[in-house]
Order: sequence, then structure tokens, then C-alpha cells
Amino acid sequence: MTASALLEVRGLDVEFTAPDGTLTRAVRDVSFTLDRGETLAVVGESGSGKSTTALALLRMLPGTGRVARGSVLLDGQDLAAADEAELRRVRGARIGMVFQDPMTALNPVLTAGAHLDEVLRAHGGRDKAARLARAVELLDLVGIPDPERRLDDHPHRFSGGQRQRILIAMALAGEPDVLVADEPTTALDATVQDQILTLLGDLNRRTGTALVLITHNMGVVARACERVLVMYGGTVVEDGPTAEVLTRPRHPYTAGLLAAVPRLSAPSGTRLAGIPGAPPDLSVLTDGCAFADRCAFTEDRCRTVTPPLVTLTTRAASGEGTVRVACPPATSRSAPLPAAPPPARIDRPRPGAVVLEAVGLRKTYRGRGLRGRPLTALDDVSLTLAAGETLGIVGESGSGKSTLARVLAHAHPSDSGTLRLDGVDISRPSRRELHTVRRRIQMVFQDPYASLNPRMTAGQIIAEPLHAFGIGDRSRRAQRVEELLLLVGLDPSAADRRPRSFSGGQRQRIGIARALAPEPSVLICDEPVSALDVSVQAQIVGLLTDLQRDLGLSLVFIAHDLAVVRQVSHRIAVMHRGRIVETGSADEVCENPADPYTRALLAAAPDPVPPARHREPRSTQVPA
Amino acid sequence: MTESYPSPAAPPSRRTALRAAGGGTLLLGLGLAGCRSAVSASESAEKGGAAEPRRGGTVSVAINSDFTPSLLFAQSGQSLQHRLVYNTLTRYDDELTPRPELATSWHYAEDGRSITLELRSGVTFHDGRPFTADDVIFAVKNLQNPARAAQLRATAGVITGFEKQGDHRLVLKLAHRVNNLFDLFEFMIITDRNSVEEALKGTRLNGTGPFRLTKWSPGSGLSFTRNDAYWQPGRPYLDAVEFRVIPQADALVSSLRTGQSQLTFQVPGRNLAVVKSSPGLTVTEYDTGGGAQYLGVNTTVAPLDDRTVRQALALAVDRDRILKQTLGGYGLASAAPWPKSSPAFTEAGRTHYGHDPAKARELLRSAGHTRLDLPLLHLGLPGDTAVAESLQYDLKQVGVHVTLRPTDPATAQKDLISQKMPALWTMSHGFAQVQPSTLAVSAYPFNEAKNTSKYRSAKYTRVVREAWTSPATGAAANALHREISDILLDEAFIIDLVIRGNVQVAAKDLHGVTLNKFAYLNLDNAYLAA
Amino acid sequence: MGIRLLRRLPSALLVLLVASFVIFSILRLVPGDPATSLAGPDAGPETVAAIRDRLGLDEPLPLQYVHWIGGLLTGDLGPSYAIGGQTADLIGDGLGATVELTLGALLFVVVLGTAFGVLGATARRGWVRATVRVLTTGALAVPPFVTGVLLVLLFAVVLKVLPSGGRVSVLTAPDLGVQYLLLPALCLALPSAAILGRYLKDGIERALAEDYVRTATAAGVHPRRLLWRHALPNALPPVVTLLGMQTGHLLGGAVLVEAIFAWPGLGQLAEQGLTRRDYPVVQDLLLLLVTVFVLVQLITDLVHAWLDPRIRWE
Amino acid sequence: MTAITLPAPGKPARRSPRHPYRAALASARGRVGLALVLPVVLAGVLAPLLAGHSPTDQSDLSLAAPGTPGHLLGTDDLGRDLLARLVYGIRADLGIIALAVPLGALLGCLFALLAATHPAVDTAVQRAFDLVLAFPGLILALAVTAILGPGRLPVVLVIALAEIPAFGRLLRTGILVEREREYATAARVGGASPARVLTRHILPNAVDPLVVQIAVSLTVAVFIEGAMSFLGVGVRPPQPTLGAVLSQSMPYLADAPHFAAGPLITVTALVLGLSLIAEALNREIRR
Repeated sequence: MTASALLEVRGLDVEFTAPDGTLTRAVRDVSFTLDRGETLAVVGESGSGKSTTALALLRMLPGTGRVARGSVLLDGQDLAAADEAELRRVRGARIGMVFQDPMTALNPVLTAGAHLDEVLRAHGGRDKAARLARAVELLDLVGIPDPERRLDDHPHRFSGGQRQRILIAMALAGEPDVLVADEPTTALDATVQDQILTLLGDLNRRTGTALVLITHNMGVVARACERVLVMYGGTVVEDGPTAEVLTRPRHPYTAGLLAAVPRLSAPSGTRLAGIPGAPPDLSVLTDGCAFADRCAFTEDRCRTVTPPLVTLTTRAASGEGTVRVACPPATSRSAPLPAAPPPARIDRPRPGAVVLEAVGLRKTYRGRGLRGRPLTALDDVSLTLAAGETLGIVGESGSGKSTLARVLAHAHPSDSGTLRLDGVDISRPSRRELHTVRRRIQMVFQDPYASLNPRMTAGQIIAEPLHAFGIGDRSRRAQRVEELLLLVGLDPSAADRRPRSFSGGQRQRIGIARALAPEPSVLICDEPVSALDVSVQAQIVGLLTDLQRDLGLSLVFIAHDLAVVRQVSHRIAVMHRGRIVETGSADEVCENPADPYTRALLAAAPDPVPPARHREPRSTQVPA
Repeated sequence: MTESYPSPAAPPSRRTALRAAGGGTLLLGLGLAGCRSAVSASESAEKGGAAEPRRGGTVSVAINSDFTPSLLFAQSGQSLQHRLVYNTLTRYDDELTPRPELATSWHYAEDGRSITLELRSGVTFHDGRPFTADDVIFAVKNLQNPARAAQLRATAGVITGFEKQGDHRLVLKLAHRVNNLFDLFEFMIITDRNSVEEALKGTRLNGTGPFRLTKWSPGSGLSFTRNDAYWQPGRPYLDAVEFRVIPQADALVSSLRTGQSQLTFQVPGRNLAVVKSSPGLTVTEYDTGGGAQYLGVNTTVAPLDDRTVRQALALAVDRDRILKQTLGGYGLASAAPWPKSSPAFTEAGRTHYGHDPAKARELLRSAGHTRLDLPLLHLGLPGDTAVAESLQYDLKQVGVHVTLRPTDPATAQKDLISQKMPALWTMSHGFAQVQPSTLAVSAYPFNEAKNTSKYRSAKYTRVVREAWTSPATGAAANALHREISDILLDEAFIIDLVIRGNVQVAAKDLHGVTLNKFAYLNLDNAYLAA
Repeated sequence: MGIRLLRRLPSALLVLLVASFVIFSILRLVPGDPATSLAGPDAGPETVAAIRDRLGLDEPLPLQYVHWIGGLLTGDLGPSYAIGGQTADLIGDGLGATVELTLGALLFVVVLGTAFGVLGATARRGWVRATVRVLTTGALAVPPFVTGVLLVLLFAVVLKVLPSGGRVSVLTAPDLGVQYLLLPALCLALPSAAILGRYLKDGIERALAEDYVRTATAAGVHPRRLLWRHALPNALPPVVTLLGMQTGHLLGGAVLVEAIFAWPGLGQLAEQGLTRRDYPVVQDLLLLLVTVFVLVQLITDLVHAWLDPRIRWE
Repeated sequence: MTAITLPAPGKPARRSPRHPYRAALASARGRVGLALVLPVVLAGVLAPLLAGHSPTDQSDLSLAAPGTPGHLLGTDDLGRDLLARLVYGIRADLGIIALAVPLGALLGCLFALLAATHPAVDTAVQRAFDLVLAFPGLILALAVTAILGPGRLPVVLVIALAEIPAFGRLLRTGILVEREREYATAARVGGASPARVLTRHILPNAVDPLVVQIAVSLTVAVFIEGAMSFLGVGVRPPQPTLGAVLSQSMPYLADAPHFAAGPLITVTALVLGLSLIAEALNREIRR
């Protein structure tokens, strides 16, 4: 730790008090430093405490959260002990923050100019004209075209990426020394994410602003930061130069996380190793390593003593740097953990005859409001799906892929076009036919929380299709629910609990069990893993692959992450603006993309391979 | 002047001004020191004290219902303005002796079939036209018109001929003797015959009275200013009179207590207690009686067709309690309809039915009933409801279980006129304050020919007509009156409860206010003490 | 914006048409008869019949309805049956008074409601929030007729600083008029102010929890500015809708308050008209109130759009 | 069968997924709310036990002060026991509310369901709600009572009518929102019939705001009852209601404030309690 450190966090503890008075330690004993102009990534899965740490820096903890112990020293000033007025002088002026969701982080009733003006007013109080000029300058800096004119536009007139740029401009308005970006690209499409990361990198270089980037995405870490801090269960488990940590992880969790990240380079039909179990519930954590329950290397001492962060000095190929690890077995081990095994190939039967066929599907949504333009979600989409085949569909938000899923599953009718199931036209089914069709085609939804009725128990949810299709009597249905729960890897006792008591991955398993209940032959999976943490994502992908193999299902697997899609799919269809722009075998599309849009997608996908071993930052251009 | 606030006669006292300014600042942030206060008149009310009559000032009268021009010639709930704008031919004193107004003297012919009136000369209408005998002829003929719905139409109808002897002497020919002609003269306002249609619309009231109507704002009030050409020299003292419509009883009381109004006759009994304890106000009771609260009985509903049952009801009610609890103690508990000033009043009649539940039960038993279930209609206004509740409780004590049927005034009115009242109802009646015969001829509940109780009897008809046309005076007249009383008490188709006088509530510094027998407000001699 | 208005117009007209029909029918269903009311307490049947004939009450109902609507469309409201004067004049006078009262009340609603809402949501001291809660609850719990009588007792009878009732037009004598207006407007406003305050408190609390407030906080914006510039404008649109609804309630609730404060407005006129079965007055009056309500809804809609740029651009 | 075995159904979540209504009532707000509302309700239910007098028995003892032997709360102008009038008044109000609010809620919900069937019907229903809202309530109360005659029925009807748009609009919004939720789509895809989707999936999730509204509506109901009593079109006398007792007490507000105190305190407690409960419910549901 250098004396010249810009920001030094020492022994930070953050506690939340539940309404019933119990304390939850969301952040435990976190220490790190940040130098001027440095880029630091804080990476971890949901519940790791990474966002809470970021918020605690500026004492912006929500609700009952408070900094219980420790200090946050900014050039020697302890922010953890500062009063509100002092904090206000730091917020925006010394430390700027960018938040995750650009859709909600901007005030809908204020114009872009007003947003910037607010920050400029808060710091400096220059005259109005000067503020206006500065606002234009800032918008220009973050790459908003035609800034003078756009000052008067409200947030909803900007795209997601542009909103994130405005937020960055706001964070930079006070010319801060540190920019803290909390998951700044998570809500954005890959191509836009790439642009924002490029922007952040540029700003860091041009203005010398240090960057703390909070993310769950290893690819983003690799792409944007020199140093990485890995958090798990509210505490730092590993810390070091990005290249070092990503290539030679010391902590078993870091290793597991890396292994679970799907790589674009991994060929179709391989399996990822997920980390078993789910992230810990911070409110019940006691002493001992938080990862102990999921770790393959757990020893007795891991469960009793909270492992300290130990500094290891390495002179690795990737350069000089200090690595810190909170894992006694790892520190005592001389060599780094063995690199993650290459993804294992799984054997799966060849696809059979065509089960589902779509020809010329169209779907247009009526525009909102009187002047709203109609939105074409599906524009002449045709595809086929063979028995036992997985068809991957990739596309960015607004590409029409979710609409396609709903049309295929008969959740929404299409405007025109033909759908055939086993050669039978089911485009405009009667009520009775629809019933039959639905029994054959089932769907798994993106959001495992929203797609489960919060008022019903898991058992009722899974039994719902059985009930609807009149399968079995009451006791037979109960038995079937039990079988299904086992099939998706849940304990049968889960049947009596409601969705909110399950974790995300478990909920998605319930969703899958429900879809499997009427024994369908086609399963439409609409972004089934995009709301899940990487380690859990690998589990669910594995489950779906296994189920397909064992039950002979035909899968339509929709996702925005090309790497996952390539892994699970036989064939891939790339969607853009309601059209399928390219189809082909999974490996072929990923290796030799024909369509420029596919190429752009591929180029924008961040890969958790350190930049040192990679090509120089790509300039990506999305075809308009 | 469209405003209906009292214009301050004197500049506001320093204290009031300070308070008002304070209030304004407090509530508004109006820190203007010179700001007028809307409550400045209130303090003067407390000084009071008798003093010499004094010219000037404005009196604000609170009324609970607006002037109804279409009922200008009928007795309605609100007739206060009649004697301000108009005059009558004569007015009764407390002993029901007629006194001159527009008629200065009169004498009956020997046979009682005609009367000669000497009319006041030098009287002009507000528009300057002189008052003559033609105006009286018109007034009588006007009341004979059924469309005017005048209660005293029967009496007016007796006048069959007019003989004009110059502009100021008039002989009225009568179809038969009638003894309530002066009731008619008390009742009949002399209006300008050329503008009667406008008067009925309320657009122009042209009379000979002490005040002229300057503006009528339907629903909110009337404004009058002094008639400088009034025939009584030096009168009236007041410059102006304002009528303000305040239908809600509590608001009406508040306006008196705060001095916004100086006079009213329409404080409901229940609110009188509060008024009584207010220092700035005096309560005066006109024991001549303006109306009486009664329990009406539909004699065609079994078992109320049995007189015994009706008498039992009359015995069951506790008149004194009703008087005390629901009418604020103002009035006279009485079984007969007559106020104390009436020639027909007798103490025996008043106390004919005491509160005697035991006897009532006995009577009911003798008629073969131990329990009766009957509906009782009443107006859904707070005071009327309280009376009805009291009646219900009293009747329950003798085994008569009554279901209350609160009704809005318009519906009740229709039921009353069309004789569709249920078994029992309670309302109030007028016309007992003048010649006793007028009651039975003109007050609908007592009408011998057609009444809401559907009570008919040849004897009643005969006695009523006899009393009406009898020239008798003194003991003979009293005998006739007693006969009417006896029938009313014995038949008990209208069970009188409390004779309610007009209760006047006035600011202490307002003097000289009187009412005539038909509740026309006379402010000729009224003045505000300095 | 004009297009928004146009789009709502047909359904608004339909509401008015249906309303006119409902009003007409309800009045004819009410027992009692304007003619008996007009004829006086002791009128004979022939008098009543004559009046019925004169008022056209013997015409078939559909024809009466057509006459009424026809009169409305040609701007001829005709004479009042029972109250006296021209219906148009009666309603015109009352409308002035009621509009004055409603606007006064609206001002109180906005000021008190904002105070209740902002204090309730942001006051740091517990006792301030508790006081606001007690005040709002009181304003909701105590019926206006009680509040009215209490206000009169306090300010007019005991303190003698304000008149107990009556009205002077604010336009003719502003200094006096305001004093007459204060108590009734306050009495009328209290329940609505409490409701508004509660909604606003909710809205502010919700807005303060939004991401954009966090963004502004992180940028160092002062809490006061966070409230007034960032949170409040976002809490306003639903409150404006509510205010629109409350305006309807204020107009309707005026019946009670006008009675207590002897305020010669539409509420009193309506009650009087209904008691005396003055069909033209009540009919026109009710239709007017419905029209005002519909108009207020339209205005609310426009204000809503103006406040929320997302709707504005839709 | 699968490669992954999970530790049986995850860790029990720390905050037990208690039913939000129960959680709301157990919160501090909810408890204070209940503590205010329950005694009032109990007083109403147990009125015959608590009263000691008949609420309609009159005596010569007018306006006796509270604490008068035999009359704990004193007597009214007709010498009736105010305690008896209060508890029976609560009872009468409860009776009216128990009838009117559910009736209004039910009708409102029926309209909302109707509106959910077709956009055209939706527009019609919306306009009908507008119409009800546009009508000045108290004028309507006067007219309805004039038509039907006085009694409980018009009071119940007027309150119910006032509640219809409130509930209808809420449920309509709820259905529109919930219908687009993924679980509803999931249920449709899962083969559930439209009726089942509506009743089993959408409605249970759309009722939460209605529960809050019920608490608000109870307040409104007390309010309307009082106003109607004041205008003389309330429940048939001599039956006491809170509003009736209150309006009877108005002339005596200055001289015998105890007359008004009982119903005023009761109504305030009721409204305060209900608003606290509504707030607690709101918080739990939004969570």
C-alpha cells in the first residue's frame, strides 16, 4: 500500500438492520487501495457485496444500511466519518458514480441539459451560460452527437447507450478523481456495452480519472481493467492484476467462476462446469469461509476461521503485481490452482425429422399513443426444428427473439405466416387444437421470478399444466410433481413452498419442471439463463442439455449471449430487427460469420481472456 | 349594493380592528393595517341598553327560507317581507281588536251584510301612484282568484260587491255574515294592481309600505331601503333592511351570535338554548302563536277510526317534555289549538289531555287493543325529527309502536294536500292566532269540508259554519268557540301538542320590532340604539 | 395536445348525454310535484292542475326531455319553477359563488396537501411526522359539518376575527370577500388536503427511492433540491389526477359546507331546487356539475401530459 | 439423472415468507391500527352487552353530563343514554358498512371483469365510472332517499355507488397489469383456460390494492353516512348511527360538548386505525 494512494479502504464493514432487528453484514472487512488513474474491477456474483461496497464509499447505502466499521480515506479524508455537507462536497466533485440501469437512473421529467446543470450547480455555481457551455462540452465528450440540440431532450428520447453516456457525463461533470461505475453495461446489449467500455477506457486515459468498475462479467473485467478485486459473500477473496488473476486464479471461487463463464471459442456441444450450490445468504453467514459449502478444496479450518486476506508476491509472466488471496489452503499451496479443464464434449443423438416448422411469420405491434409508429417485431421469419435438436436464436434487445418465442409457443398469435407441428398446420388453431398444440410445445421463461405466480406453491405451479391438460388424478399428479422436482434437481419437499423462498436458479428449475409436466416434445426457452449468475447459469444450461438428451426434446434456445448459445445449440439463427439474418450450424456461424451483423455481435462479445493474450481492442461497428 | 354583509354603522373600534388584522395576518398573511374587517359590527351588539329612537342604520334579518313570490298572496313559511313592502287595511292589537292601517275607520251595516271602509288619503305606492279604493277592490278580487291559493279565500269570497264612494271610501257587500273579516284585513296586502304579475315573479314589488325592495337575489336574500315617502311621518327609522337566507339552523344561530344578523324568527327550538345564553341577544316570545305542533291522525285507518283510540293517543303524549326537550321551552303545551291570546282559549281546553299513560292504556284496552303498529310521517329536518322521536317513545309506553317515516318537505306537502297521509303524522298548523272560526275555514288540517284526517261530521260542519257567520260576541261567541274546541278535543283527529309562538331573537340594541298575526314583520318603529 | 383533446371529446359528449338522461329520469322518479310545491300549503286541486298545465308537466316525458335539451342547445334555460327568477340567472349567481369557494378550497388543498405531503415524507423529526399524521387523520376523520361548526365557534363566536357565514364576492370587495371565504374554503378543503397529502407523501417517498434520485445524490445535489427539483415533479402527475377527482368532490361536497356557512352557491341552490322540485334548476345544475367534472378531467389530462414529458411525446 | 445435486431446497430464507397481510398487521403500524379499530368493532358487536340502556329510551334528564350515575357518557337532548346510543350507533354503522362496502367492491369488481373482456366494453365501463364520479354524491343521496324513502337501503346504496368506481378502476388497472406479466403468459402456455388464468392467476395477484382500498373505503363509508344523517336523509330515526348522533349534537356543541365527543372520538379512532392498517398493508404488499 503506497502512501500516495488516492483512495484507501480499510476494514470496511456494512450492516443492514432488518425490521425484526437482526443484523446482516453485507460487507465484511473489505480493504483495498486505488491509485490515481488506476482502473480497478470489483467482480462478484449477486449478493457478493460488490455494489454495497461501491455505495458505501460515498455513504449512499439504501435503507437501514450503515458503515459499521472501517474507513474510506480519500486523500487522507475519512469519508466514513464525514458529515453530510462534507460528503456532498465529495460526491460528484471528487468521486463520480455511474449506476447500472440507465433506464431508471435518469429523471424522466428533467432534460439531459437539466441533469448536467444540476451537477454543475451543486459544484462550482458558475453562471448559467457557463454551465450551459460546459454541459454541451460534456455531452460532446461522452460522444452524444449534436449536443447543443439534444440538451433539451428528455431521457426517453435517448437510447439506452446514450442514456448511459449522459450518466457518465454527469459523473464527470465535477471533474472527479475517481469514477465508480456500478455494473454500467449490464443492462445494455453487447455492442453497446463494447462502446461504453471503450468510452470509459478512453476517458481514463484522456482525463486520468481513476476507474472502479463493479461488474459480474469476467469479460468486462478482462476488457477494461488493470486490476481486479474478486468478492464473495461480502468479502474480498482475491485481488491482483487482471491478467494474473484471470489466467492463474488462486482462490477456488475465482477458478470456479472462470470455468463457468461460457467462452465464445468453446465449440458446440460442450459442457461447462458450474459451481455447485447457490451463493450464500448473507444474513445467516457465520464465521468461516463463505465459499466453504461450495468448494472442492474445503478443509476443516475453512469452516471455523474466517480466512484472512494474505498477500502473495508474484512475478508472473503477465507482469509485476501483488496478489492477495483469502484462502488458507491456496496460500499454503505453492502452485496456482490447476487451470479449468477445457469444456467437456457431451455426446448427444443426431437430430431426427423436422418437428416444428415456421414459414413467413409476421407480427406487428400497434404503436402506443395516437402517433406511435407500429413496431414490426417479426418480419418474414422462417425456421425449422428437428426432433432432438437445439436451435439457438441470438439477437439483441428489440430483435424480435422474444416475440418469436411467444409466437412459437402460441402465447401470442402471429399476424401472418404458417406454423406446422409434425407437418400439421397449427397457425390458427381452434380452441381444442390449441389445447393439443400446447401440450406438445411448452415454454421456459426468462425471468424466473416474474414467470412464477407468487401466490402459488411450487407444487401447484408445476401441477398447473397437469390440471389444465387433465392429466392424472389428484394423487397421480402429486406423484408426478415429485418426479418432476427430482428430474430438475430439486428436493420433493420444495413442492410446498412459494417462489419467493427459492433462489434464482431454483426458481428456473421450477419453471423447467412446469414446462416438462405435460411431456412436451418441443421446449421453447426464452433467455432461460440471462437473469442468473454465471455459476448458476452453467448449472441450468447443463440441466437443459441433459434433459434434452434424456427426454429427446427439441429445444429452441433463445439468448443474447452468443457463447452460451453456441455451446448448447446444434444450429444458430441470428435475429436482427425482426428478421433472421443468418442461420447455420452453431460452430459455422461463430467461426465464419457471413452476415455483417453477426460479425459485429461476435466482435463485441467480451471474452474473459486477458487483453495481453488477445488482439488489441477492436473497433466495433454495428451495421445500421 | 349586492353585498349582504352589514355595513358598519360606526368605524370599527381599535380593538376589533386589531383583532381583525391579527386574524387576517394569522390566516392569510394579509398584514394590511387598514384592511376592513367583516366582523366589525359585532361589538356594538354587546352594549345594548335602552335609548331614544334614532334614525339610520341597517338591520340584517336572518331567514331560513327564501321569499317565494308565487306564494305572495298565500300564507307560506316566510312572510316577513310582506309588511315591509306593503300595508294591510287593519292590524290587530294583542286583544284581537282591529287598529287602523290603510283603513282609518269602518262600520258594519245593521244586518252585518256590508261594511264601509274609510281609507287613508295621501298614501302613495313606491312608484308615486296614489292609493285609492280601486286598489282595495283589486286586492279582494285578487284573493278570490283560486290561483293565488290564499288560505282566506273563503272569507274573501264572501265579499260579493263593491261600492266605491269616492277614492277613499268603499262599501263591501257581503254574501252573509262573517266574523273573521278583520282576519282578512290583517292578512290581505294591498299591492299595486298594475304590476301584480311582476310581483308574482318577484321582479318588482310595488307597495305602500315603509321599505322598498331594491333587489331580490333568489336563494341568498333581499335588500330593502327606506321609503322616504312613507305615510307615517318620520318613519321608518332604519335606512335599510337586509334579509339573508341561512337555511342551516346552526349557521343561522352563528350569524346572530356573531352579530352578522340582528334579527330572526326562525331559530329552531333545539337551538334556542344556545341563543338564550348569548349575552348580546334577547329572546322574545309572541304568545299569540304562529303555529302549533300537532299529531295528525288519519281517521280512515283502522283502528284509528275509533275515537277512543285517538283519545288514548292524545293522553299518551307528554307535551311538557316535548316542549322542554325539543322546542327549547318556548311555547305552550296544549291539547287545544288556541294560543292564550285567542278568544277560544280556555285553561280547561289546554289541559284537557294531560300526560296519562295509564289511562291511555286503559282506553286502548277498552277499545280492544294491547299493541298497535302504526307509521308516523314527519319532516326529515332535525327539529321535526326530535319531536317525532319523542312522540314515538311516548306512544311506545302505551303499546303503540310507531315506525318513523322521515319525509322531505315537498313530498310531505303533496301527501298533505292530496290526503295521502299515513296513519299518523306530525307537522305544524297556523291560523289559530286570529278569529277561531278562521282555523276551521282556512287551515287545511281543520277544514270542515276536506281535511287530511278525512274527518267529516255534520255536527262539526254545522258548528264551524255557525261560528263563522255568527254575529255573536261575548259569552255567546265563547259558547260557540267552546263547542268547536269540544269537538276538536273529543274527536282528536288533530291532536295538538304545543302551541308555538313566534320566537323573536334580536340583538340587544334593536328595539321596536313587532309582528302581525300572520308573521308579517313590522319595522315601522324599529331602531338601532346608539 | 389538441389531438389528445379531440380524441377524448366524443366519449366526453357521450357521458354528458347519458348524464342528462339519468338526471332527467332521477328527477321524475323523485316523488312530489313542483306544482304542489308552487301552489302553496293550502291550495286546492284545481290550482295545482292549472299550475301543472302552465309548467307543461302534463306533457309526455320524452317530450319534456326533448324540450329541456332543446332549450339547453338554444341557450334558453327558461324560468325556474319554484325558486323564482330565470334558471340561467340563478345558476349564474350560484356558479360564481361556488367557483370562488371551490378555487379557494383548491388553493387550501394544494398548500396544505403539499405541506402535509412534503413534511410527512421528509421531516426528520419524529414529532413533526406524528403531528402531520394526526392533522391529516383529523382532517379526514372529522366530518366537514363538525369541522365547520367548530371553525365557526372558534373564529367567529369566540375569537370574533372572521364572519360566521355569508358571502361577499372577492371580486367586488377583495379584502372583505377573503374573510368570508376563509372558513368555508378551509372546511371544504380539509379532507381533500389530507387525501392529497397522503398521496403526495407516498409519491415523494417512492420518488426519493428511485434510481435517479440516487444518481443526483451521488452527484452531490443538495437534499432540498433533491426534493423540490427531482422527486416532487415525479410525484406530481398522479397527484394532479387525484386533484382532478377531488375537484369533483369539492363541487359535490359544497352542499354541506355551503349550508353551514350560508354560502349562496350551487350546493344550496341544488338542495333548495331538489326540496322544492324545481326541475329546470336541478336538471341544469346537475348537468352543469357533470360538465364541469368532465372538463376538469380533460384539463387534468392535459396538465398530466404537460408534467410528464413521456406522455407529452407519445 | 442430472449431474448436479442440490442441497435440498436451498437454505431457508431468513425472513419467513409470511403472508403479507399477516405481516402487515404484525407491524408496528398494523398493531396500533388494530388497537384502534378492534375496540370500536367490538363495542359495536357487543353493543347489547355494553349498553345498559336501550338507545331509544328517553327520560326527563336532558343533556346530563358524563359521569352522571347510570349514564357513563351522559345523555342527549331527549334524555337518551349516550353510551347506549354510541355503541348502538357503531353497531348500525358497522351493519351499513358491512353491507355497503362489499356490495360496492363486488359491483366494482364485476364491472372491472366486464371491462377486461373487450376494449370496447372497457371504454364503456370507464365512462360509466366517470359518470358516477361526476355526479355530486350528496345531491344523489338526497334524490335516492327521496325515491326510496328513508332507511338503511338508500344509505347502503349511496355508499356502494360511491365505491364502485374506486374498486372498479383499481381492479381494472390490476388486471391490465397482471395480464401482461410473465406468469400469466406462462399459465396460458401451460394450457390453462382464459377463465382459469383470470380466476386462479390474475385475480389473486390483482386483489392486493383492493384490500388497501377496503380500508380506505370504510373511512369513506363512515363519512358518507355522517353527511347523509346531517342532511336528514340518513338511517330512519330513532335508530342511532354515528353520523346521526353527531348531527343531533350540533346545536349543543358549545354547551354540551360531551354529546358530540363520543362519536367524534370513535370516528377519529376508526379512521386513524384504518389508515394505519392501509398503510401497513401497502408497505408489505409493495415489498
